Amino acid sequence: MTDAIVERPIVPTEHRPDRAAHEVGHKVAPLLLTEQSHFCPGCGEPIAARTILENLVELGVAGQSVAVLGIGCYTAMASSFDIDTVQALHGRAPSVATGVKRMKPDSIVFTLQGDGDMVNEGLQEVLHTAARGESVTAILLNNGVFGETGGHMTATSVLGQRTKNTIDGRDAEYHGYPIRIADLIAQLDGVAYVARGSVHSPGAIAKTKKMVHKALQMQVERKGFSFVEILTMCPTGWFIPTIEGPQYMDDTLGQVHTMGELEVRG
Amino acid sequence: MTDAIVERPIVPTEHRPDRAAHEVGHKVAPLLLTEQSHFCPGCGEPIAARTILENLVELGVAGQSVAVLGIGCYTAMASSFDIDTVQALHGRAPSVATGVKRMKPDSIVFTLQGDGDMVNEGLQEVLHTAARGESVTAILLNNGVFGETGGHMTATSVLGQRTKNTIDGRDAEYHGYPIRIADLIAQLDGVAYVARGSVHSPGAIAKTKKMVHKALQMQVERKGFSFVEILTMCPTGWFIPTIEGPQYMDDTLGQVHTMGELEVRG
Amino acid sequence: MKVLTRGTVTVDVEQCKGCDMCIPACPPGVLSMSREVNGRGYRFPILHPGCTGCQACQQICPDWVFEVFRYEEPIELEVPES
Amino acid sequence: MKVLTRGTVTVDVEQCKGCDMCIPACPPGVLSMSREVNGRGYRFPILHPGCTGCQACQQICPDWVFEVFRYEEPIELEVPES
Amino acid sequence: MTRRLMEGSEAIVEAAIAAGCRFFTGYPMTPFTEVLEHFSKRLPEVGGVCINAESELEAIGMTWGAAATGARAATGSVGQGLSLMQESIAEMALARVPIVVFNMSRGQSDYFQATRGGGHGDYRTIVLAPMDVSEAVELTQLAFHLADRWRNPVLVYGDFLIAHTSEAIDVQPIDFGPLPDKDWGIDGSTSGTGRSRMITSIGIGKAHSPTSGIIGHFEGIAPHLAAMQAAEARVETGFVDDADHIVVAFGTAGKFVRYVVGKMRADGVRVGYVRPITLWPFPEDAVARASEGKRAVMVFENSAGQLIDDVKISVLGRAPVIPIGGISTDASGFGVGDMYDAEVIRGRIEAVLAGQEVTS
Amino acid sequence: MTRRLMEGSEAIVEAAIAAGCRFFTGYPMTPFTEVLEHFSKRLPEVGGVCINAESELEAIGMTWGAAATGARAATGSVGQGLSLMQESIAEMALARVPIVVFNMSRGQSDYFQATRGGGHGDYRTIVLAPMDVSEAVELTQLAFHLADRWRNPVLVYGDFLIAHTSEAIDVQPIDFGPLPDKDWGIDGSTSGTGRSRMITSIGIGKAHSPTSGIIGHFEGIAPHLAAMQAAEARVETGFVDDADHIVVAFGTAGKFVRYVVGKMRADGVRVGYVRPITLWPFPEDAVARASEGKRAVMVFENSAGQLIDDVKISVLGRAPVIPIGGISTDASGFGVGDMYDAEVIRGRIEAVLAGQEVTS
Amino acid sequence: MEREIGLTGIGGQGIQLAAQSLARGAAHEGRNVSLFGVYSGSMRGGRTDSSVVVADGPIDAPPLVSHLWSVIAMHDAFWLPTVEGRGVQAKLRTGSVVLRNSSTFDTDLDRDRFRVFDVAATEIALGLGNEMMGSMVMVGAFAGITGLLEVDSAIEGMRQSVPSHRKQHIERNEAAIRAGFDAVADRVLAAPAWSDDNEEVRA
Amino acid sequence: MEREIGLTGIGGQGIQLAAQSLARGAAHEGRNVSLFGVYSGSMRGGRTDSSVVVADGPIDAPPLVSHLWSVIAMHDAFWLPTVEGRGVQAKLRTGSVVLRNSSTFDTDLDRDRFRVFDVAATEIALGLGNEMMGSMVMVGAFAGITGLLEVDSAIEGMRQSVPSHRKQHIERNEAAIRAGFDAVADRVLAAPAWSDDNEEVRA
Ligand SMILES: Cc1ncc(C[n+]2csc(CCOP(=O)(O)OP(=O)(O)O)c2C)c(N)n1
Ligand SMILES: Cc1ncc(C[n+]2csc(CCOP(=O)(O)OP(=O)(O)O)c2C)c(N)n1
Ligand code: SF4
Ligand code: SF4
Ligand code: SF4
Ligand code: SF4
Ligand code: SF4
Ligand code: SF4
Ligand SMILES: [Mg+2]
Ligand SMILES: [Mg+2]
Repeated sequence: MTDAIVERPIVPTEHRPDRAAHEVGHKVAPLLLTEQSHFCPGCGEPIAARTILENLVELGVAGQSVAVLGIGCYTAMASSFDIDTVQALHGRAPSVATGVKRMKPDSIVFTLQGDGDMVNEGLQEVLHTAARGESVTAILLNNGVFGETGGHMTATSVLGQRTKNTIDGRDAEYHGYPIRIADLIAQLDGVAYVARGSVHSPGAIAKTKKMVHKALQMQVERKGFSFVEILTMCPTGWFIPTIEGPQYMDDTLGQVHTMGELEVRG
Repeated sequence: MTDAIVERPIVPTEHRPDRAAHEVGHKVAPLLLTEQSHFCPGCGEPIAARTILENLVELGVAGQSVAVLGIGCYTAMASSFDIDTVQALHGRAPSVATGVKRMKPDSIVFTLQGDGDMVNEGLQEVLHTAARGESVTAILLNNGVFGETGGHMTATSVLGQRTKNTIDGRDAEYHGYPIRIADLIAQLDGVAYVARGSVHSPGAIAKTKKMVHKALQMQVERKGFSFVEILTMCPTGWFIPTIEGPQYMDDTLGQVHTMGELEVRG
Repeated sequence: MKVLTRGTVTVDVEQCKGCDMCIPACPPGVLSMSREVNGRGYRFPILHPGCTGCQACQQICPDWVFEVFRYEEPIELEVPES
Repeated sequence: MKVLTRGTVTVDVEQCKGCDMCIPACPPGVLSMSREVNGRGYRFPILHPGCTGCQACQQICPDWVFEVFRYEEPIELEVPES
Repeated sequence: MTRRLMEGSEAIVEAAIAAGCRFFTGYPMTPFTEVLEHFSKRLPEVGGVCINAESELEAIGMTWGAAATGARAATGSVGQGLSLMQESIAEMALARVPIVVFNMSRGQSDYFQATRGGGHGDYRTIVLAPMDVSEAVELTQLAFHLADRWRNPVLVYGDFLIAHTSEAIDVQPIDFGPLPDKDWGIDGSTSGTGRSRMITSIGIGKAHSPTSGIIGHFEGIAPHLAAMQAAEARVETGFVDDADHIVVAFGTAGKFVRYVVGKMRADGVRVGYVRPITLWPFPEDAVARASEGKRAVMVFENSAGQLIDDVKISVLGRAPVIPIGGISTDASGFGVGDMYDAEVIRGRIEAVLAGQEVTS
Repeated sequence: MTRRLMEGSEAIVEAAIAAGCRFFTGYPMTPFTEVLEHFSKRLPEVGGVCINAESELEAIGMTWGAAATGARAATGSVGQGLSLMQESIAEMALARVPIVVFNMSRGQSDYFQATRGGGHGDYRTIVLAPMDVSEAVELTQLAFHLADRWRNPVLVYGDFLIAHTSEAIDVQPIDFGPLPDKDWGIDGSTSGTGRSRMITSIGIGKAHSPTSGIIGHFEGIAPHLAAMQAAEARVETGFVDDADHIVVAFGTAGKFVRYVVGKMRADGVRVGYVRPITLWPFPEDAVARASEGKRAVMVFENSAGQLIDDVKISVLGRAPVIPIGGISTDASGFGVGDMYDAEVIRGRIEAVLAGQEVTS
Repeated sequence: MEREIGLTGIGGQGIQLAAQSLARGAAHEGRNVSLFGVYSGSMRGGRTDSSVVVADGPIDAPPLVSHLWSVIAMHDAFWLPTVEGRGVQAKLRTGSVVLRNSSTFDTDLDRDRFRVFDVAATEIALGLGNEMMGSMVMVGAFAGITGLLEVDSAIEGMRQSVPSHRKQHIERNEAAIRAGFDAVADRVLAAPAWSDDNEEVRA
Repeated sequence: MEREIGLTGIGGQGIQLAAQSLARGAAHEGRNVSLFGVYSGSMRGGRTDSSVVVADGPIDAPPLVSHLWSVIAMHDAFWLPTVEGRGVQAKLRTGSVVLRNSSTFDTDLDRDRFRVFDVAATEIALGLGNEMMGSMVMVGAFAGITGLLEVDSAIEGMRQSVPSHRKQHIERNEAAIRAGFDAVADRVLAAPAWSDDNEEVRA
């Protein structure tokens, strides 16, 4: 943002353009029941949600999709997603998803969990579900904190990260090391697809959307467990101004939880 | 065993030799309060226990050692080990060990757990403890079954393995894939030492003993979390004659959970 | 000076939470934050000439504020020399 | 035939659970299983000439049955030609 | 099927399958293990699914998911395993997810956990306590029915004795009458239609069908509990009307007491028994009525004293309430102690009749 | 330390530290989070350890290990988290591991879980229920004392109100008298001496010091519970002697009732109150005495009806027992509902005095 | 005399810090104080409430009060009864003092029943360069209008309340409090807290 | 008439299969049967007990009986009272029939009180090539000595009881049962189950 820009004239933005123009993309992500979003300013979670919702529509599986939500800020999406939903307890979504999928093998079941939910409380759940090769897709929104409770350290917080209960930064000696969950899951035999994306820039968002696409596609093709980790900004839990979110993410979480595809079953 | 041997004369074995001879090794493993062992014939767990007990003595740390036991057949060792012991619940030993170690930093704390205990019920515990770099040693007795409950499938049972509830053999499609736990743990930043041994032959036992030595040494030097997985025979849970135990292990578990050192922090 | 403008956006001012993230995300840098606040007390983005209709703002906005359009024919908008 | 015998073992018959594992573990193959059973109904190992005192049996035995000795001087024990 | 000698755990599995249970999962623990083994053999044969869950926590989660689709689903465990499931059981009650949980308990000292809910918050599970294998076959089927009727978890409180006793059994499906449609089941088919569904314990609804909110959700619990309580109490009584003393006992202990009281009656002793079949709702009225004018109400239970609370709440001072049970287990901790002996029990009842103190 | 405005959660932490607590661990959940935050700041300052546990299950396990060394150790949670800990709490009671658990509960509907034990088997935890921040400071310290005295887990039953209310507080260590040596603590030093020690819930001993075995271990529970019960019941009563009606309430609800009854007395209404401070052991005798000759015993609790069971068991028919509470929460489910209002409560009490029905 | 002050808003509006500033400020002046806050860790726009009781004698009332002498109203999301509760307004009496953030509080108020003071807190904060400091502005305005505490005490209360990892905000918080105080210069002690005619505040 | 048969031993001795063979065998002959077994999954030498009630009418007694008409005693670990329980002997009455595996059961028995029959079951099994089949031998001996059921019924009971993954053992089990039966050829019906003079069995 250069200061110069604010000197320029203002283009009216209240109404659709009166000139010949076509709309590109939707304003609101598809499959939403409300435009309201109960997230903090600058939160990365709704951005990540859009990548999932758009893919469900584009893959043509929206009408058979089941969401199993963990407990974290994203839980607020339960009411707004126009998707059959089972709200799981904290950490338990992969098992709940397993139960749904086994009874309804034709449904497309995905979990939406945070790092606190998946890598803390429910680490075992996701690993066992992956090793079992369960035909579900797990999506992790990793912001390196418990956003919902106010920004505490999770098992993915990176060394040096300042959180509510590691106020001088996460110290390996006292608090241990972060877990790179996608790397762990990629080690397991039951998995078909593992990737890690981010939503801190338009480019990263586009890549992430493709990852989610592939993961869901694997489920459609019944190739096994698929997993996408998405790094999301949490300015509230990081105690930084919203504008610094993307860069902070790149400098901290992004350095440890590096983006890319880790496992793609042919 | 050739049939010929039985034709040969018998050497008396009731008493110490009357000729000049020196004893090599102890009959009973050190640090035991009783010679009785409540294990099935052909069980590998007492063999593994010997490798630990001998190392504690040889490292000179016996007098500061604390054992934290999981729940499985090896739980029976709680009464016979002459070692301060906290009996943990099924799966919870790594956390209990953490509590002990943090309050008594000069003690040498090790867990003794089975595959059911560690890789099923308590998978999350051991991974978090390892990632935390907790200065404890975890020892896994992996026999690929819940021995104690009668030989059911665990998260380490290999494909095709016949267990009480996978009577036609573990099938990837229905029962999922085995977890190679040592490989997973070796991925984590907090770990100082990870190795996998076995007790199915005298040679393997000797190697395993060295691994346990190194693991405990890492704890003495406060280098982080150390871990040794030991493959043990469970003829009862494998539904095979005791004599076939070692070979069966080599042919099944040993092919998936391969032996060797996976991580050695310098 | 004329600025080539391939697209435009609408801004749903009341939806905005003033996070500022769209500002640096806009490749041609044609968004700036308002001086006033909306009904919830948040500042919101203002568009200046030069939008390419690239959707970057839309994609990164957590609050579904933008609708993006591409003109059938690019237009030129007048801006003062800076 | 004389068999060189460097060591010997004692067998705590009542401790044995008859698992047979010591038999193949003995490198020179000088152990065999008894025909009788002990007080708990298990057969147990019997030693024949040729022990090397290598401790293999002791290490693999889950029931602490063996004590192993090495002779200061190896001895030769007589066995019939097989 | 014709009569066949079956262990209790096998009979329970056959009964569950007869009741339409098509999903089961669990983690081994004696004597629940045996139930799991039979399910893992039988369910695939009838087109159902049995998962060897990696732990009890995962078992209860999978059951939640399966039941959320509307399928009849069950799990279970013992002691420690049941405790681990309490979080989910409590929340499934809130989320109105009907499941059946088998507690093949060791002894009777999970009574509090079963009837008060070991989990957090205000919820109750219906608890059915069979006294033997035959009754377990009936109550297992009833459990699935009641779970669906009330959209509430139902617990079957078995024990080691029921699991490990074999009797000649012929399992036949029982018709308990019609049930409401399971139109709340989740399968993805309403996604994207604007009528998508949600199963949740936290009281929020889809934006298109606002619920009463969290406050309303929680306030709605009390009437739901009251309705179950009014409708579902079940009890067996024997010889109570002209008895001077009565003995209250449930489950296997109830079977012993029933047998002993029968023998004592045959010998002319005026004693009666009350055997709660549902532990929750507790048959308060039946116990209250039976206690009217009695010289004492004895409570025989294999625990330090849990059932006795409900007996006191029912009797409300009408007669003295005297414990004649106690903790009794075997060396494996399976809860099959020496107290489970008709002669021992008779001795304790007679001691009370004789005005002596009973020490367990 | 001088008086300082402190939030309840901070005051609790200061009290715990004053009582010698040197190990704490937990997993965030409002309003327990605040307790954890203060511990994580304060314990390192006093040479203690605070671990950000990865989950509640791991928190309770770590606490077990720390307490097994003889250190004063504590953990806690809320709702779901507490439920997850029930397996361990039950078994720690059996293993005689003294710990303190803070349940910063949402409302009062964990009463059953707290007093009956949400876990399996026969065990009880002593439960201390402060009514406000000042009392929390005292009872937190008492909790550590009682845990060591009885080698039994002790639960402090707080709530959102106590956690989030700030008062000016001066935390001073309280001396509750001498305690037995903790010679059972494990530190490795007796290993290899033939006198090594063991902490276990499963009733087996070291081979060199045979215990009473599993049977003896379990049978020993009943006398242990009876001893705690006889010694530790605590209660506050007010205006009961000449009252026509009494109201029973605990914790924050008790604070409201005490305040309201005081106001009503000032207005000449003959009403009294009983406030159990220990929920287990329940002050049965005090409630029984207070109920003698009363026209009604009211129970005010923020739940569907849990405390009322213990009141009934105490009153045993001496007077009618009337619930005047109910489930009352706010929109976040924190259990701070509109019922917590002096005027609302007074209205309900007056309705009973007037012979009207109370609907919550 | 006891004065009950309610603060209501949505997450992120700094309600809790404002309440603490008032409470610690009043305590600093030797008053007895009890403070209760409804908040959870996150800032996702949910309800955040607080109530402060300030008294010149001991406080024996429970922290949740039946009535409010005054309320600082940052947002109207939880003002009227909803499915989420009976709303803040229900706790007011005739004559209660309402400080209304006119920038973000829309609902109509019964100005006959309540003593309503409009303060454009968010706009004032915006003028100071941070629109998120509206509740600090309100603290200053409250001190000015009610005199419940001195504005310097409020600033001292704020200083004591800012958590260690946010110390860098102290300066600008102080500026906001002062700006709020200045903004009501024309209404100083318009609703004096410690005067007796408040006893007119009635149900 | 009801006959209660106890079986006692240590894990790995095949107690449960023996009990099931008797129970299913008796059921095969049209008797009413109730069977109760104490076992856990593993075979670590712990207690394993079983009791079988066989009756010619309906059984209304609970499965844990106060007294045993007869007991098959494979090992004496749990025979007398210990810290682990009051022991099996406590359930016997004067005249109870005890089949004792003389190979592994050491404790002295009161041969005046009980009708004791020694069977060297483990040795007989060893002769058949598998020392672990002693309890099958005992089943055959029990059929011979008591006539509670025909030996062929016992074999049928065994067949029905062997789990599917152990079917390969049926042949040798049958051989063991027959060998047990043959071993007591000299004592056939020495303690007949269904004769009335058993009513002498008394406390
Ligand atoms: C068993 C249990 N423990 C704790 C909580 C409290 N809790 C709610 S959300 C949350 C953190 C969620 O973190 P994460 O999954 O990373 O989601 P985020 O809020 O960061 O999006 C916690 C600890 C809970 N709901 N259940
Ligand atoms: C929470 C809980 N669930 C189940 C059990 C039952 N249980 C006891 S031991 C055991 C299996 C142990 O397996 P493993 O750790 O592999 O040891 P092994 O017996 O094979 O040596 C199980 C499931 C238990 N004790 N606690
Ligand atoms: S706390 Fe963090 S994750 Fe939660 S809504 Fe706010 S920014 Fe998003
Ligand atoms: S069941 Fe297996 S692990 Fe357990 S004692 Fe027997 S052989 Fe060993
Ligand atoms: S569409 Fe692209 S160019 Fe136009 S405002 Fe948005 S980000 Fe900027
Ligand atoms: S990204 Fe969206 S919410 Fe954030 S400032 Fe831009 S328009 Fe507003
Ligand atoms: S010591 Fe070695 S050679 Fe001797 S018997 Fe043992 S294994 Fe065989
Ligand atoms: S290994 Fe040991 S127990 Fe096994 S047969 Fe040999 S001596 Fe006996
Ligand atoms: Mg997170
Ligand atoms: Mg195992």
